[in-house]
Amino acid sequence: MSAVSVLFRRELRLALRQSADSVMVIAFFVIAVVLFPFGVGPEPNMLARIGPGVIWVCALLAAMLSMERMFLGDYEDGSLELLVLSPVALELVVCIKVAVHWLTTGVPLICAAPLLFVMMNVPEEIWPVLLWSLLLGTPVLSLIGSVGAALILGARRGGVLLSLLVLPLVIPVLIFAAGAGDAVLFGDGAKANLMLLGGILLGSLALTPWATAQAIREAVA
Amino acid sequence: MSAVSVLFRRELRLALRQSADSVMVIAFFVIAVVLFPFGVGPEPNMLARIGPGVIWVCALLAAMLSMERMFLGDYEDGSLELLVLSPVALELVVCIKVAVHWLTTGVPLICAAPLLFVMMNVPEEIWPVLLWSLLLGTPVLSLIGSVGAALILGARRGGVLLSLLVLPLVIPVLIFAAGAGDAVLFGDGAKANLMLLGGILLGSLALTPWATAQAIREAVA
Amino acid sequence: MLHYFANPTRFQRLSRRVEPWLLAGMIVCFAAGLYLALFSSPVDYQQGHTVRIMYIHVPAAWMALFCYTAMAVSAAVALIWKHALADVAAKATAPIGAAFTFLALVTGSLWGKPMWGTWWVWDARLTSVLVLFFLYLGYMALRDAFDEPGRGARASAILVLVGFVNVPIIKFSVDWWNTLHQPSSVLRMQGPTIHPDMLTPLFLMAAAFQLYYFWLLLVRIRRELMANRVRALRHRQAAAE
Amino acid sequence: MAEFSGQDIDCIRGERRVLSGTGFSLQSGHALILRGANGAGKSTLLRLMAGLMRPHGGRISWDGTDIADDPAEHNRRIVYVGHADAVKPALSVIENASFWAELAAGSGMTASEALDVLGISHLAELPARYLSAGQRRRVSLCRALTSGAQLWLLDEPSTALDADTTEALRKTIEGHLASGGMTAISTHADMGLAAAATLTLGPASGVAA
Amino acid sequence: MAEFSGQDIDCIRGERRVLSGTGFSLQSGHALILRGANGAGKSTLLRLMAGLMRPHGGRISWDGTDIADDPAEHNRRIVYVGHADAVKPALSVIENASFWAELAAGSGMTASEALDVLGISHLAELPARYLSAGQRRRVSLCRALTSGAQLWLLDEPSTALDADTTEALRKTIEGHLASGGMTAISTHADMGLAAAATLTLGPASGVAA
Ligand code: HEM
Ligand SMILES: Nc1ncnc2c1ncn2[C@@H]1O[C@H](COP(=O)(O)OP(=O)(O)OP(=O)(O)O)[C@@H](O)[C@H]1O
Ligand SMILES: Nc1ncnc2c1ncn2[C@@H]1O[C@H](COP(=O)(O)OP(=O)(O)OP(=O)(O)O)[C@@H](O)[C@H]1O
Ligand SMILES: [Mg+2]
Ligand SMILES: [Mg+2]
Repeated sequence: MSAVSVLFRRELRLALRQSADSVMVIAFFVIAVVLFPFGVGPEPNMLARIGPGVIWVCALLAAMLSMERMFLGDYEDGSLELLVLSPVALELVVCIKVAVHWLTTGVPLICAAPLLFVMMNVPEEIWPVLLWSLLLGTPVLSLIGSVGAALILGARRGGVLLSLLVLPLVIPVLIFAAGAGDAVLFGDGAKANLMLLGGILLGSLALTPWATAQAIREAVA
Repeated sequence: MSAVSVLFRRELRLALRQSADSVMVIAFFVIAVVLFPFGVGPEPNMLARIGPGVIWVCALLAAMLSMERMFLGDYEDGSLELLVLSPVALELVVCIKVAVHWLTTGVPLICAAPLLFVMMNVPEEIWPVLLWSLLLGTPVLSLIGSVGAALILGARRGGVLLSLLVLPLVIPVLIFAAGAGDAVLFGDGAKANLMLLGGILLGSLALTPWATAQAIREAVA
Repeated sequence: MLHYFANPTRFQRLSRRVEPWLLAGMIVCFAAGLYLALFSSPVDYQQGHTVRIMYIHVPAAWMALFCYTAMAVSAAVALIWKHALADVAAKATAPIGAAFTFLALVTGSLWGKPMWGTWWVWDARLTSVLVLFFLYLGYMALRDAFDEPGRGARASAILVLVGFVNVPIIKFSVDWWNTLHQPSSVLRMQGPTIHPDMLTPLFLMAAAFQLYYFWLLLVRIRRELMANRVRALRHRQAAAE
Repeated sequence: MAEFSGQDIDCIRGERRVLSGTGFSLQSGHALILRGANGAGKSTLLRLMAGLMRPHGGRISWDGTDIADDPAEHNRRIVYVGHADAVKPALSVIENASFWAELAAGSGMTASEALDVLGISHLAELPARYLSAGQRRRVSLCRALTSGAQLWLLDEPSTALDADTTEALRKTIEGHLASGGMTAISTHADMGLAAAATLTLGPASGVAA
Repeated sequence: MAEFSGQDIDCIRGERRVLSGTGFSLQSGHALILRGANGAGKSTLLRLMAGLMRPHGGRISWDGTDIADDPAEHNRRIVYVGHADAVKPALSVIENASFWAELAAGSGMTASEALDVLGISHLAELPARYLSAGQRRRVSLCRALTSGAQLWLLDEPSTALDADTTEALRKTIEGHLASGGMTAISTHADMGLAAAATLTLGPASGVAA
């Protein structure tokens, strides 16, 4: 059977069996969002106002938390250098790992989002746009995150360093994604924002795997 | 020289050597907070309104990120079981580790806070109260976090599970701490909130080390 | 006393004898309670028929708190006296409690729509119940995050005890932060303040929920003990090989 | 003249019985060599001796009193060197070694003396990150030398060590025994210690005296 | 009749010169044993041979062409078993073994055959988390058996293995050589392979032919 599918099934099995399990990611996402009403107080219209932004920021942080382990486990137990030595192209390995990461974190986040829309009583008319923005945005998080996750290999206390490297890179995503909601509310449609998000997605799809693969080669040398 | 000071200096050295953790915690804290204006839009008075809450939530998440590693490194390389076997009482070891964690994450957070007050233009009159709340609250985060960090040792899913365990427990801290600011603004002073925070601090100081030590004993058995 | 029931076989015999009675009592209470609640209890002058949600919501909410308390107690017993049965009880209680909490949340928000015009408000009690729900989830997640069952048991027991601080917060949140939600009007020092025609069905439903809990608990514990016995057998085989 | 002994020890790990009815006894000045196939239970027995785990059956006692009665006391008597070398990559070799030495605050040799004995004093200032497998192993062995503990529990100590270092280690252990210490060592390659009883573990664990 | 060789290899790790002017040459059917004190550079040389690192001086070539020219091609020729056993605690033994087997998609034996050869087929369904040191080591050695690669690079393969398993491993390697394979093995305990040249590394690395 093809090496790709072998790798894919292994990654998926590992993701579901050990590392940041999807249920956990949702839980963190929800809890993090829930923290804000505690922090900023419960007025509904204010929550509605900040809702999309908060939800997006928390989605970002949730993805971040699970990102650190994307390569760390394989690096520490020596699997990563063996994957580098494997006949499969490293770029392909990276793509598979990113895909699995998105499936096990991004997708659950998207599924959990509507619940949070209710809790932060986000106006119904912008729900679809926000969901679209998540659908286009979360893969970008996984892609850009993979670069960071590869760069921190070896550096201890990865988690925080990772956030440092990745957060600035994903700020544009955040702006366009969270902006999409307002765009709808204030008349001018969100098409532009979503187009831009799509563009970013394609761009990072084209670039990040190479950067990540290179970073990994450096790490195991 | 006393075992305590030996242990303390070692922990501190490790914390500081491992690629300047504290710097990174601050950086994450700052970046996470800075994300909000992007996420929710830049109106000054809105920011001022949500400022304290956002700052506190981000402080909490920043502390969380650095929490998982509190015992993980020692657990994986076998140091933890040796510390259990060491003549020093395990509760004491825990206290030292927590203290170092607070010194290397909590204190930097507090130092960075004023900068963020300016960014989120938080009204000056509540700065002192918020700083006090951070001063009383962040140690609680480290203490409660230590329990979670010890509980997840050897668990299949690390960081995110930790958040799921710890975040619900620290919500009261968040309520009272972030509430302190409003309490001042809306006339009735923040004394009550700070007193409560102090109470929580003392309570967790008294209880958590035992819980953590017990969890560690279970982990290395 | 505790040690008397600790013996699994004795426990099994006992529980087999008790279960039918619990079941019967539950059915009776449900029948009576539901009848009174749905038909013979007065309609609230301002809430209309939605008030009937109360007969599910309130008992469910009480059970949510009760189950966590029960869990904490058995966890403590399990940790301190190394009580196998207590541990099993805690494990068996968790999902039931989570279910009740979820029920309270759902019925509550169903009730909230007509009453407060929204499914969800960030009211102290509502959110603290939500937190309680997360605590249940955390317990169950931690419990099965280990390969060695024993590890999960002890770790999660510690977690329950630490998390117990939340229960009083929920109970009294309404009095501490004045919020939309009802203050305690039944379980209070000064005695209940709501109409007896509502009180009777309420208590009947509460009793029904309680009985349901205990019945389910016994059943689940027995199943767990069976599983443990099977495991023990496997050990002996492993030793024999 | 202390005596360390265990009677019909049972141990279950991960749902599976690892030790059943194992026993041993060890007097000061003597060594106990644990042999047995992979998975026979050597490391498990050493962890039990160290008090890291409690046996599910039987008892382990020092001079007749169960070690579980006073763990703190037992901790002062023993030093345990397991498969996992507690070496911090971020700390230098000497920092790694002296931390455990000072923590134990025992009557053993100083950290730098231990480095000398194990022939890595020239690496003292090097970050442990840069060590080779055997060099790491030596650093973790320093713990035994510096602890001054009476009972050394060594799990495959000669792993990854070259011939000269293995010899140096043997000499050190002999010295420890000569000065009235005792040791339990799990190994696959015989270290050729004098005054050593061998306990062979396996499906049917025997008893050594 | 392939030939794998290196000429005056220099390597610097962590600002320190580890290898200087080292050379070797290896024909199919032959084994190269790397000896040397701890820190002599055995693992480093093996990593260079695997292409994980590039030498700072000199060249490593297969049938005369530098392995750096076509890494993908070289990866198909070799299998590397290092100090770090890439064993996932969460996966069962058989899952661990068969993953690498299927990934290499080589002509080697199947995962379950390899488990048989190394005598851990009874643990196949066990999560690797529960393995003892030697059992883990055996799982990682499965990679070599299943890879079907021509050149086996083994870093202290017999670490933590009991006598029987070491013997089984020796036989397997002999078989690999007999079928025209080649291997480079770093070790401290002589494995007694026939057709083995020894390269002793050290402060002054020599040349073996
Ligand atoms: C998701 C939303 C809600 C949650 C999580 C919730 C939670 C709770 C809890 C925990 C209790 C038990 C209090 C105690 O034992 O002292 C309770 C009781 C009660 N709730 Fe709710 N509630 C919700 C919504 C509502 C709504 C919308 C109403 C109607 C306006 C309501 C009316 C009541 C009443 C009348 C009681 C009985 C109070 C007493 O007599 O003790 N609840 N609720
Ligand atoms: N953490 C664990 N959880 C569950 N079972 C374990 C664990 N560690 C080891 N085992 C099992 O216990 C048995 C004994 O393990 P142990 O490590 O004591 O063997 P050993 O004699 O040290 O073997 P080796 O020579 O390979 O070190 C093994 O069969 C192993 O499967
Ligand atoms: N990651 C690294 N970074 C820098 N220097 C290193 C690194 N790993 C090893 N070294 C140094 O390179 C030298 C050779 O290391 P190597 O691991 O090749 O030795 P070795 O022959 O395998 O020893 P051993 O028998 O202990 O495995 C050692 O002196 C070590 O200090
Ligand atoms: Mg062992
Ligand atoms: Mg080596």
